[in-house]
Amino acid sequence: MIASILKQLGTLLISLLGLTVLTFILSQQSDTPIHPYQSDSAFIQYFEYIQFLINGDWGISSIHKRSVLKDFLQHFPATIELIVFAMILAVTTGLALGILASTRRGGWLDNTLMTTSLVGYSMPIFWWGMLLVLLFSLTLGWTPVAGRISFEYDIQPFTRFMLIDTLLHHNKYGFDAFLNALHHLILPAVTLSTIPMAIIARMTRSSLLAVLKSEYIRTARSKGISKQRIIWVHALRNALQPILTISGVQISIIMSGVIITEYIFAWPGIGKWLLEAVSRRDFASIQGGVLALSIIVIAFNLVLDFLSIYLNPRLRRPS
Amino acid sequence: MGLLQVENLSVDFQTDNGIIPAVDRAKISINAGQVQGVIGESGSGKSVMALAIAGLLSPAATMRADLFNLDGHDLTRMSAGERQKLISNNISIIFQEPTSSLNPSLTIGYQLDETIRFHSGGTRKQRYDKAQELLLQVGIIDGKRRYKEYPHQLSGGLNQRVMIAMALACEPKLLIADEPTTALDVTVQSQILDLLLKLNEEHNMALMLITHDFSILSETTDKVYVMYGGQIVESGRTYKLLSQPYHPYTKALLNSVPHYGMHYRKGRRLFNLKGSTPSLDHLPVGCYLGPRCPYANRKCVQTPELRTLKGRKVRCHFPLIEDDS
Amino acid sequence: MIKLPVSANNRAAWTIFRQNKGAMIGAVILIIILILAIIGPWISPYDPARQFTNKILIPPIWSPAGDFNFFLGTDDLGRDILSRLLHGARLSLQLTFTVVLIAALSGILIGAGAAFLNQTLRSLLMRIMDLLLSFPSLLLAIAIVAIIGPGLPNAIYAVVIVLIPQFVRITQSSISDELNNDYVMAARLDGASSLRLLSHHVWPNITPALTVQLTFSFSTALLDIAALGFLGLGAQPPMAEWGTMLSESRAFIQFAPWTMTLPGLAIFLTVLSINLVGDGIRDALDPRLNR
Amino acid sequence: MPNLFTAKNLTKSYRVSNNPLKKSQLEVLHGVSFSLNPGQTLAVVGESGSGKSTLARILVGAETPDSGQLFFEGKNILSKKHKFEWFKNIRLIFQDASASLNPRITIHQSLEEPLKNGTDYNATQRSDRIAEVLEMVGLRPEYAKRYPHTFSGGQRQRIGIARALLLRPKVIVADEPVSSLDVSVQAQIINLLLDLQDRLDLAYVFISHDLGLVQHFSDKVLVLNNGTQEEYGPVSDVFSQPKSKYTLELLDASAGYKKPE
Amino acid sequence: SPEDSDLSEQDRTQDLLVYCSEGSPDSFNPQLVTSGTSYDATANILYNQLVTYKPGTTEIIPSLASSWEISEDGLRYTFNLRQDVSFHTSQVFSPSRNLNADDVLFSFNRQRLSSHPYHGISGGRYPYFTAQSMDQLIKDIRKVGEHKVEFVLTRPESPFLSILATPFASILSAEYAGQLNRLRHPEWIDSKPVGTGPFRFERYEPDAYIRFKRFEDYFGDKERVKNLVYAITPDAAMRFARFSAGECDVMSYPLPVHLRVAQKNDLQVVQTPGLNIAYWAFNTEKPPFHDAKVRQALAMAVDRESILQTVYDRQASLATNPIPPSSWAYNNNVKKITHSKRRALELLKEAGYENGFSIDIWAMPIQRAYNPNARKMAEIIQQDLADINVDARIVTYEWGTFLSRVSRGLHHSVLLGWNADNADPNNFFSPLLSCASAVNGNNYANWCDNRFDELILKGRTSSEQSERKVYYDQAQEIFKQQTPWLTIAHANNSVLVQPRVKGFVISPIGNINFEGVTVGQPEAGQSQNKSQASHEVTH
Ligand SMILES: Nc1ncnc2c1ncn2[C@@H]1O[C@H](COP(=O)(O)OP(=O)(O)OP(=O)(O)O)[C@@H](O)[C@H]1O
Ligand SMILES: Nc1ncnc2c1ncn2[C@@H]1O[C@H](COP(=O)(O)OP(=O)(O)OP(=O)(O)O)[C@@H](O)[C@H]1O
Ligand SMILES: [Mg+2]
Ligand SMILES: [Mg+2]
Repeated sequence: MIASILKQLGTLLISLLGLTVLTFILSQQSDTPIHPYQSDSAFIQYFEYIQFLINGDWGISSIHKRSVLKDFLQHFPATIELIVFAMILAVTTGLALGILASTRRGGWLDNTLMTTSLVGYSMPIFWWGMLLVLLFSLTLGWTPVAGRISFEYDIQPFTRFMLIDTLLHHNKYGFDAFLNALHHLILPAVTLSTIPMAIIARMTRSSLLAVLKSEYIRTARSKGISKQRIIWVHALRNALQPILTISGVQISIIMSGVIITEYIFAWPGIGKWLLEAVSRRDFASIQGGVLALSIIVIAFNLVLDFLSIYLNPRLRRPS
Repeated sequence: MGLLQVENLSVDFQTDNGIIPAVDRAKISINAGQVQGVIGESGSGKSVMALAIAGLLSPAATMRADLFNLDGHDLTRMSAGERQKLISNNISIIFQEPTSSLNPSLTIGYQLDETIRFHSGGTRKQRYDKAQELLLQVGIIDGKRRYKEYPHQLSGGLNQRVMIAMALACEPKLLIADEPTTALDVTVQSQILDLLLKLNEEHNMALMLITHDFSILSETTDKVYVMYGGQIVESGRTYKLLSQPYHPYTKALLNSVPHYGMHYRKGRRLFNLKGSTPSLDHLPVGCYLGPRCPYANRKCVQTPELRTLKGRKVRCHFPLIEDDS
Repeated sequence: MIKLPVSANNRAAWTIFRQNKGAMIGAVILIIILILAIIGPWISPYDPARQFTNKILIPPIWSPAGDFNFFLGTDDLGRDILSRLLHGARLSLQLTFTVVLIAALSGILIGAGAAFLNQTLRSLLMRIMDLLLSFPSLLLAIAIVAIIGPGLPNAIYAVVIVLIPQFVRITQSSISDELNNDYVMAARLDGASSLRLLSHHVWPNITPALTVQLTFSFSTALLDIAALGFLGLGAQPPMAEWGTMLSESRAFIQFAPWTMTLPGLAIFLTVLSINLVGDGIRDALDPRLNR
Repeated sequence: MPNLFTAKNLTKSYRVSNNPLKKSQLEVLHGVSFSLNPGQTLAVVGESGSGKSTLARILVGAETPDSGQLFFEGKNILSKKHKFEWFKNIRLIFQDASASLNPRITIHQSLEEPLKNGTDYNATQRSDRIAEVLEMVGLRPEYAKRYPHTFSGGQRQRIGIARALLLRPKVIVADEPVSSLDVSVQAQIINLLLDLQDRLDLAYVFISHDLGLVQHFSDKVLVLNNGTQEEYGPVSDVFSQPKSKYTLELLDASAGYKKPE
Repeated sequence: SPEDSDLSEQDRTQDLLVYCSEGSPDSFNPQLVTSGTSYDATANILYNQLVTYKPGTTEIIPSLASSWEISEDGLRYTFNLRQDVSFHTSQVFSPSRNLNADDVLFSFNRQRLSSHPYHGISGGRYPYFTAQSMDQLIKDIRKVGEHKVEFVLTRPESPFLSILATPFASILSAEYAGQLNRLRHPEWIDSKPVGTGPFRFERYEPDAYIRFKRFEDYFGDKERVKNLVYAITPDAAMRFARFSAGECDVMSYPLPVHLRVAQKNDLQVVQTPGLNIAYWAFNTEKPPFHDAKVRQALAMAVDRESILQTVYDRQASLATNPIPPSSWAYNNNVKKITHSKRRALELLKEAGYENGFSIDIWAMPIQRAYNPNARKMAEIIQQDLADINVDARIVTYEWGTFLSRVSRGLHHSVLLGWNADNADPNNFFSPLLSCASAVNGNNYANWCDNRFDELILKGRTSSEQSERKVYYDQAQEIFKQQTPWLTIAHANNSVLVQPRVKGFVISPIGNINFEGVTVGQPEAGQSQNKSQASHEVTH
């Protein structure tokens, strides 16, 4: 256990080192230096840069003249809200489809689901998002085109999570604002969740099939345990472990996807902010955004590692 | 009174390379409290036969039987659900690899408790007590501690005991043990076998022991089935069958292993069958042993039937009876 | 006794592959796309940059307003979409090939080289690769493009850099898996040198894994290049790159949807067929995985 | 006249903890010694994990012991100054023949490897030698063109033996060469090994946990218990008058299962 | 917040106007920035200037100053301020007094005097003020009375009033500044704006929206909506999608193709010929463009009609002079450029370039009203040039880099444009074509013609319009002969407006103003579709 924690910490250090070197290089691209360095040597400047970062000074965006860290924190909740919602969608639907397919193995339902998931997996989401907008927003008018909420709801940003903020405005708008915000989330979330959903469905299916072949499932069957119980209690728990391990990959897929999704749906989150910064060559924001997003990815991976240690007793308590 | 009677049990596997007849017209009968053995080389269909009896075949398998009587019920006339219920109430099975037969992410206690709940129910407290009692019965003294542990924290021998405890929780009339000791160390092997025999006596639980080892069979069983290529080639009372095999294959099996304690001159060649075990998707015509058999002649291209000879069943055109007169 | 993979040789793998309906459909589509990409410049009706200023935004011929001279219609500059798609196919596939080739070569070299490193260095290298792997690919590409500026060559570097770690990882891990095998020890005991061990004994065994990785990085590379083009960070107009065409057509999504659907469909079909083939190859090479 | 192959006080330990702060060593072998002459068979027996395979790997040069000496025809082959070519003199037969054959290259290619590295034969000479050895182990020369998975377990083990014989070694270390085989095939391989010993005057180090086989096959026996050498001597002596308790237990357990009364 | 509770369910939508804007403001103080997007969100919404344009025209009318006098020599401007102008109340500020001369002094002196306590706040750079050399022009600003200020100039400057109508001349509150100084948050003056304008600032969510509320104590008396929202939507396609889905009432910078679709669909297109120019500048310092013949040849080679068609979708007029025809200084006698491949080839031959040459065309990377798609334009020009053996390569960079490189003269030729900040013709000539601007300014042709330079200087300092017209006419002739640019088009300024919105007017300068704009229920059948060169859509 201690060994694995040490290993994690080592990885973390290397990751942060590599990352800060990258963002340091990024920050050096700026025409106007984003931090007032004392030294001329790039090597020492790097350490000064780290010092600045630790002190919470991530620079001032060259265009909007705002603090990068503050800007990031302002945009971040929108992204998180989208990601969390999409992830919930992807995980629940993906798991359900995967389980369904694995129990109907080889049947038409299985084949249909797996073909669909391959289609979803191959979907260029920038196109997919546009198709969805074209169909549901512009042609059918079922969903809004962009934004997080209709403007007739004047929502004071307390948490900047629109779903929460709308609930805090409950006495003003009732649930209308909340539902409206949810309505705005649907299309972006569907777009973003498509690929992870497909991956999760496929993974669940194959992992579940592998587990269902294992000897301990045979043991469970010999005890006369019902099929449902075998799947939910005995198989799924073990089948989820490989799925959890690829969640690290998922988060990077999601992070890439969220940039595109925000761009398509004018979602005022980090991705759009970052793209804007790139197109305006606002290096202070670029380095800050890349740094912050990566730290989140790293943190997520770390949490994931601990989670899989927790879920897998073999890793938790080595014999 | 027969506990289990199976006649002409066949199991086929549907594979990409065609149909594999893993078990071919097997005939088995076990009485309550009896200990029987099945021996045969790897791939001869022992495990598949056991799984077929325990109703645990994978969906790729199709199973047929002319007669399948368990505890007085005719299973061939039952719906799948009823059959499964009856089987799981009467037959328990333990496998070669105890550690992989237990769910790695659930505690021993949970798995045991679940089994008890499904079979006898009871309150949580009652089930816990029952579990502790079972663990004690299979010789696990620190049951309280083990209850909370995961399979990977236990040694193979302990896991096998847990498997047995779980099997006992179902209070089966027949316990099938599929090579229960092969994966274990020599010293542990005998402990497990002792335990199984003890349980057989105490609970009057019939035992079907699948193994490679003649010495185990000779010590424990009343009756032995010898399998080759999915078929039972010889069966009969253990002592007689071992001391005087009728089937050339049984004889080869017995003679090809130098047994410790039988004094050989160093360098003496062992008796062996030429060639190797045929794979089930390319079985020879007629007698499956034919191409390897030193006694074979032209007649062996015809499929031999299971014959009854002096209280034994043999599937051979030229049983080795003449030798013993 | 370990059961050997059915596909220990390639003929068996091909047999399995051929039985896989999806994979065969994918292969057929892919081959058609490849052929179109190769002969595209000859069969395309017009120069992809040629502007028919009085034929702007003509819908494809199945629409009543279609024009038979422009099978798939025209874009906002009056350029023939079919011609642009055909040239785009060549461009996109060429780019993808280049990217994957460079990434695969360097990744495999680094991964194989890692086998000769000592334990500490190797695990350091692998940590770095893991870091790069866990990095969102688009974010990495954006960071790289931000440093070296937008444009096609830079986007290509970015995608290459994104892909390399995958190859390093898979090469390294399959090599180290293989090195644990008895037959490697057997070859070593036969007196084979390390280099010979890698090239003659390990290499043939890791090619299946690499092949699978190769096909999947094709789809990744294609998608990433298109995504960068779409975000305006990759190929720049008037290049007939699919992603760039898609992004140019966003403005017409409502009234000339074909300018958007067609390039997107091209990307999608290509990626789908590559993935179908990739799936098929994976199943054929490692039948234990998914059957 | 020195012995052909002598081991003195071999020890080996592995680092087992991957915790960088805590280094713990697992002693796998401590003080193993024996000697062997041409035509002789030394059996190594012991429970699982007692270090048998580790010893085998040391003997064939796949691993270096932490201390101890190994003499081959009087030379200390562990010392750096003799550039000892292990693979020409001491060969290993693997327990799992299928795992020791590269599934993606033909038998011919596999068998060519030692010839390429150990001789200056040209291609025809190599093919001839391969054919010769294949015949020696009872296989048809044209089998060389096939891939490993087209053979049965017994045939594969024969190929493994052929590979060991190619360079005309003097010592063959066989790590449980028959335990993965069907019983009826085991006997064939044992017989083959005995035949070869007679013909080529080979010395065997024969690792097994089947004492019946050991008794049948060997001249000397070395009993390993958790890496320590419990017993070493002629088979007849050790088996009839075991000195250590461990050996006795081992012998008891091997005598077959006895029903408790 | 308590003031929101007066919103009743029914009129919620009727009291809300959503404007899909093309970007985020860089600051809420127009003095600090130059981007039109920032001006649109501030100058006419939150603030007022001393004088302003009559809506939809270029005529100067009083605003904060009710009247003014100009001294004979044109060096002194005295403004009488309105007395009834109050500033916005915000969470941190409640004004205790109305607008007076101190506020005017504060607003200008902050930019003018580096010693001013607020000069260094928020970066201390006042790009417009500096670019127009206002510090050299304004000698002094004096408080003459509580509501009277006097500007003293160093030289006569006829466009001065027009200059004072531009966003940088917005008037901020001196009292607010004092208050913030006490709170030790002087920078809030630029991020939590307080002005006198028709709307007060409520909230800004970066990259998402800006919310304004009707300022009830506004001195003007035009109708206004209660809630004004700027929905920030940089992508034109997305903007149009939002607009057509009804998510916004007014859409800025529609693409030409959007206008066409909008007209088909009964949406209001509010349009006016813009005070702008799109041009293709030849870097006259780089051969072969030092030769006027080459420049003329290339100018003739380009089929501007087809640009007008494809790039502008006919929402623009062909340009002949650097200034648009709506300007009083426009010279109607300058001959139009004719597209002729033959003539172009001849000219090239005369200049000795019959075998052609290669150049690069730098295309600005962003969309502007005057040039909706420079890339596309470049692609068309590229094709045309190929016909006269000129091989053109299109170059583009991200906007900041692009501008800085073009300023350094790294280009052969560049596609750019200009949108006037004020209606005076000098706003075209001086910044774009003077010798001074070639050294340090927006003269990207790097063209310096002394005769031309002299003429425009005269035009700038003389105060008589008829006199000025003569100078400018001559200047335009010289421009025509020399062809430092190919003038391409004067684009119409346009916005899309939902039928339910009433009273929206667009100015030739392109400023957005929501004063007098109201929303009602869309009435079936009565939706207006007025467009095409109507200065104002009337109902
Ligand atoms: N799921 C399956 N699909 C296809 N063939 C199978 C399957 N399970 C078993 N078989 C085949 O059935 C035959 C009998 O296998 P079985 O496991 O019963 O042998 P066994 O006698 O138990 O051997 P061992 O001693 O190695 O356990 C084998 O040839 C095997 O390949
Ligand atoms: N590379 C290694 N690193 C660490 N420990 C090792 C390594 N190789 C072997 N061991 C340990 O050394 C001990 C002896 O292993 P070895 O394989 O020699 O036993 P064995 O007698 O051959 O057992 P078996 O009969 O199961 O083959 C075991 O406890 C094993 O875990
Ligand atoms: Mg079995
Ligand atoms: Mg071993």
